[in-house]
Amino acid sequence: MNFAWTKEQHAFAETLDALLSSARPVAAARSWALGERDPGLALWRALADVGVPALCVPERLGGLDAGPVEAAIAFEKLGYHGAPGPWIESVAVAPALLAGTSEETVLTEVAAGETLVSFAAPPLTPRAVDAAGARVFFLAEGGALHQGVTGPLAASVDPGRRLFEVTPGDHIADLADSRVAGAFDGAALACAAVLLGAGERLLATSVDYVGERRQFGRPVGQFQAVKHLLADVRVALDFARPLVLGAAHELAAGSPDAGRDVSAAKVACADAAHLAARTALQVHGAIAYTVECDVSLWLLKVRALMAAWGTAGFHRDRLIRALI
Amino acid sequence: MNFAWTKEQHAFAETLDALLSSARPVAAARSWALGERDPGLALWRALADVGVPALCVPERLGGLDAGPVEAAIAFEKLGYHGAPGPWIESVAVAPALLAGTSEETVLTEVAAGETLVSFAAPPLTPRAVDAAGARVFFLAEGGALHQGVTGPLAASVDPGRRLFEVTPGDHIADLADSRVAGAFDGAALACAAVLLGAGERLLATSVDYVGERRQFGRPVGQFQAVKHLLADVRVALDFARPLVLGAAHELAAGSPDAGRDVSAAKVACADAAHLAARTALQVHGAIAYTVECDVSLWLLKVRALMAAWGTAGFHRDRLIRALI
Amino acid sequence: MTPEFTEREQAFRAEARDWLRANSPGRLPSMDTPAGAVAHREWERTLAAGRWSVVAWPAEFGGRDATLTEWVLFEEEYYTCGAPTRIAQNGISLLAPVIFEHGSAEQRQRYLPSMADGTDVWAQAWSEPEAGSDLAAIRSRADRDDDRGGWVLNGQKTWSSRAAVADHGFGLFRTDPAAERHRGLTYFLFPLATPGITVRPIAQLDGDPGFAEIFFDDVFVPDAGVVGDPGAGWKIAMSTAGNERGLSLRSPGRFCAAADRLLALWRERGASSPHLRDRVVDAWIQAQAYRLYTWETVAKVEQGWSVGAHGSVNKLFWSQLDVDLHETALELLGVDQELRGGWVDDYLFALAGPIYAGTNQIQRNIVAERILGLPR
Amino acid sequence: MTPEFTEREQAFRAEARDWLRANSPGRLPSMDTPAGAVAHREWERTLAAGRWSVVAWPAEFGGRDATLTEWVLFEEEYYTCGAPTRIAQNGISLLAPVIFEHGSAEQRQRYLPSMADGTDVWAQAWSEPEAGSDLAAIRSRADRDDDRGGWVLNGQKTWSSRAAVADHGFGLFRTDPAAERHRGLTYFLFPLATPGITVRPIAQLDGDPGFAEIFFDDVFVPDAGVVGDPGAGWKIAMSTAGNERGLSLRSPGRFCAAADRLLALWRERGASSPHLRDRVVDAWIQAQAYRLYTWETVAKVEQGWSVGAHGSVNKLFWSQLDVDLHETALELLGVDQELRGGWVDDYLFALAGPIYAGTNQIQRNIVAERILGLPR
Repeated sequence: MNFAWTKEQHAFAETLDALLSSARPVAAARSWALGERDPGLALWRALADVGVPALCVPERLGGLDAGPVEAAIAFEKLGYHGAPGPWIESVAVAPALLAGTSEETVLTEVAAGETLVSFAAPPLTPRAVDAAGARVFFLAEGGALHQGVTGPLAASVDPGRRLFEVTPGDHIADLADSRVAGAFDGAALACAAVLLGAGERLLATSVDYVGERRQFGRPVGQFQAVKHLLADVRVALDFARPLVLGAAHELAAGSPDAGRDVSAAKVACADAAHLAARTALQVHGAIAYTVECDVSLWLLKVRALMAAWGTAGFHRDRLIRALI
Repeated sequence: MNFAWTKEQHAFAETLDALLSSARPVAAARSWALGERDPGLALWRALADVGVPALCVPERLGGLDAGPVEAAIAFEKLGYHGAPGPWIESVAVAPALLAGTSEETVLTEVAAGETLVSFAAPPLTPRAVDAAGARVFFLAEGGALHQGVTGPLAASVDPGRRLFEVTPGDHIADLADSRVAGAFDGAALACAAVLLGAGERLLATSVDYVGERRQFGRPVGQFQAVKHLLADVRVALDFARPLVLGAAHELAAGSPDAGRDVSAAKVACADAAHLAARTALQVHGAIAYTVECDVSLWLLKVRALMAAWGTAGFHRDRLIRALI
Repeated sequence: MTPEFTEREQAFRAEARDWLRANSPGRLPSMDTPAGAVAHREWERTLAAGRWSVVAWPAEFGGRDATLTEWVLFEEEYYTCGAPTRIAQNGISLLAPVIFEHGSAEQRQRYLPSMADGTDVWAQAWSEPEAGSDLAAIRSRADRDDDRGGWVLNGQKTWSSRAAVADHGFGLFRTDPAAERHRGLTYFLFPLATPGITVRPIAQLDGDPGFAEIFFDDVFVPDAGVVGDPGAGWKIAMSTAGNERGLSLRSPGRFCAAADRLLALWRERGASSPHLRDRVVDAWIQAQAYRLYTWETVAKVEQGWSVGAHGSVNKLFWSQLDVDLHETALELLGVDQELRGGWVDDYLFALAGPIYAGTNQIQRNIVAERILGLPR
Repeated sequence: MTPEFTEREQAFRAEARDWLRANSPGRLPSMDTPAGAVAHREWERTLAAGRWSVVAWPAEFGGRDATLTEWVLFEEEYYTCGAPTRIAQNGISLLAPVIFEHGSAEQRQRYLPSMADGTDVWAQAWSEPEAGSDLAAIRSRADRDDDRGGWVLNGQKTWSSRAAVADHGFGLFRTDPAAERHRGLTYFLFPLATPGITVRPIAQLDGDPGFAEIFFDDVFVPDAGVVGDPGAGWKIAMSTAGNERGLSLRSPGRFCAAADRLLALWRERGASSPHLRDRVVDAWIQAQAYRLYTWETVAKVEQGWSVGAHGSVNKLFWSQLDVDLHETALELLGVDQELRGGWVDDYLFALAGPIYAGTNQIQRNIVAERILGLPR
């Protein structure tokens, strides 16, 4: 039995942490929200150098053909560091939907970090994130894959998520249900992992802040009420993480339970990240309510991702159907 | 505008507090749970001397013909002090269902404190509490009122609530829907008030205990976590109380909104009392988990009354129907 | 509908309702944007022209001498009809009670009428970078200048709501550095255009500059700008913090209107979300509880009761209710819950509730110590 | 089904499952009643006869030298098949690790085999009336008696689970009254039949005497009843409190089995309670999370990781999960939720979770200070 990251997986996570810590992702994210993409694209290329966008691309198209476990590690780190851009769509969704179609060469560009990809897939993903500057596709209900025609911007609660209306263009392929389901599960699990990382970041930042911030003559973190709020966040995150790992294993094995387990992971990570966000705001006070405080980036990101690739209502509904 | 207890109502509440504080209701409740009724019946007669069982009985039958507001005050105090017996059934339900029927003279005995009354009214009240030693009635769906035939005891989570199976005996009357509904609302509101009183008692006992109990060299009540738990109980109870008063006014006025507002009061009082109970257990620790600690009486009473005269599910369902 | 009102109260309510329905412009652009500020000031002028701006004030200052009951009725009607948020709110609810109770006759004449008609918008200057929840840790100071007959202010204030659009500020400064914490603070009023004052707007979660930092660099304020005695500032500020006007922090009408909007959303989308039923019902119950609690408080205040620390009970309840209600609405919106607009913007606003005007941790301390009597 | 197991592990699991299905008597009367205690001891004998009583112990003492993974697999199967609660639990999970690590060879031979086959049931004697959460405040003392070669115990212990039916007790007593709090405590073992010991059973919420007070009045315990060095009791007790056996406090199999029962109840009654869907789903998610968290912990422990303070994270989670799951079941039962029987009894048991073995307040302090590193 081995149900923990391997040494190689730990090393991969550490590589990403080191790279992202030194690459100023917050500055890139702030620029990205204003439509200035250059710092974000530079970050994207740096991550391509360590293989992130190639993770799920088949080897024959220049990818690493790694599995959902490695992808989940990468997405947690992207969430922790707040890297901007359509990572879920390019890394998790594109390989699952495009391989074997007339557009599969796009994946070679994705693996090289040269092309960003985005999708609209109504009803659960009605708009495409970061569609401007990306190759956009449209997946209709029933599995018909089209080129995507980018429409106007729709304002998200997270200014870092630049959402666009998309309409279908040229038809590309009709995809099997199982394939569409697998792509959705990969995206939902990636989203869960990003939320987990964002929750970890919010907790880490909160712990740092309350250790330094003094009120009433002592660090705020010495007050028992603050301690207990943060302890509950630690608990929620610790018990969300193994659900991500478990669902990734199921997905890798093509298990019939994969959809159910991805839903459990998405629900638990969204709840834990939301608790982390609300608690971060509470223990920071007004400072975290400002745009200039970096905490606000993760607060708004979490709120937006809670509904991305399946709301809590959708995933709980899917779970109860699977369970009864 | 006047939306608070009048001077007379305050005086009534104080009378009940004084009487109940000196009448050892806890000892009576402990005996009652073992089937020893004498101390409980003595308490019942003492409360009859100040008019409690006569509150809702018509004047022509020897009652006080007071309204739901006075009844709610009495029930809160009965809940606070933990008086045992079928108070809701005798004081709130019996006058509403028996007046004008061939059994209405029972109400004169109720008003005098000589007779206890209990009801089974399936599906929401399938068993009659304290049926042994009481006049028992059975109200079928559709409004047919029968004599009740008492069957075997069913163990409640609250040993102080001695529940009995009941089957219908002789037919007494067919009651109008509005009358049945009014009786149910009176019972549900009485139950809400008992829960409110129980919640207040649990809070008061907890505050006393944490002020005295010392751990780590100081009173437990000095720990911020304990303070905050108890503060939240204070908030919940403070905002449940006006819902009881408001529903009592609606019920007194025969308002079409009365049922909806009774449901709101029952839901809020059950939630607040439940929070008070869980918190009392948490701040007392193991001592409150023992039968010999008086806190356990209210813990178990609250758990049982949460489902009596309409579960939370029933009342929230009735609310949403009324609201849309 | 409980509670019952007198004929006079009902007539007052009807008059307010009719006027508001005829005159309210509905939702305006955010008051923290330049265009929104203009529109909100315009609305204050309209309110004042109809004598609905400060109903509880004496007629002499633009009010109607309304009773507490009438004032709460007005607020219910105000929110029910969806009238705009009040740009004059800080002045009316936080400063005016202080001026009425501790100000000079001259200060009342000088400041109140222009506050009532929206000519002068006020911003509070309480918190400092190192004095948030711990307000008594204020360091900004005012030094005596006998030659000019006044004081020289230096320091920095922050989280000052409306400061980006306001004309005047009010706040506490330390006039006796030797005195301990709560002592030695003085209550000042000052135009934000005074030389030496710099206002730096701060963008909130929604992107609008809802509050600002205010920097004081040798700012001269004459004695006429001091409320009450020098050194008595803390006592003055606290004397009105917990009075019945503490009710005004959040009118019940606001939550009842929001609960009604939530029910409307439920009617539209609830069929596909039966699992949200309890949260919708509970939002309505809580809004109703808040309304009735307010009326109970009004009745008790009219019987002579003092709100005091119970303002903290109140704040804990409405701030949690506000967040819960809006989160439920977002869930009902499904995939659209991330789009800016009515519900999301109101949600972002609600998020400030548990932290502003004393975090909910501080409020729980107050409830535990001053109401429950737990040991400090 | 993740995680994946080796063939050897799968074979172990299959053998355990087959044996348990063939031998488990299912739910027995409460072990805190006289009849229930007899039935539970009988079951321990059956377990021991099949060598399933202490699978992780060395074969020498009745075990199977099972790996940590195998032990957790056994626990999963144990709860899945609905086998009885373990009357030997206190001894096996709290005392045995101490005897293995700090006991003498003689103590191991004397106490472990009779613990493994249910002959001797053990009760812990930790808490005292004034030392609950603050365990280091223990006052019960042991005075040296050189003449008899042992110690004389006096004082009072409380909340001693199983003491009403047990044969032996183990606990800490103060042997050096001058030493500070954690120092000067010694770890003792003693038969409850020793002259001077009085056990007073205490009825729990469910009416059964699940714990007891133990009074010590000049109770003589020979040196052979001391574990480790005199004065080292605290360190000994703590050295095993956070080790991997801390996992055993609540097996994941227990919650997975309860979640499955909840789903069965949902299938039966859920149609009329759509509003409870989320709570049912969340109970299942949490049970699943607990199971996977346990496997993650097992994997990390086998990689050399130490559980330490993370036992507190674990306890916070399962104790809350247990209460939530059972409250959801009660809601599903509708009007029958007040009737004693399976769900209500299990609910009353679950209510002890957040207070026993260190209240959840204490656990949160530990998580905040020892894991998050917040200042004391």
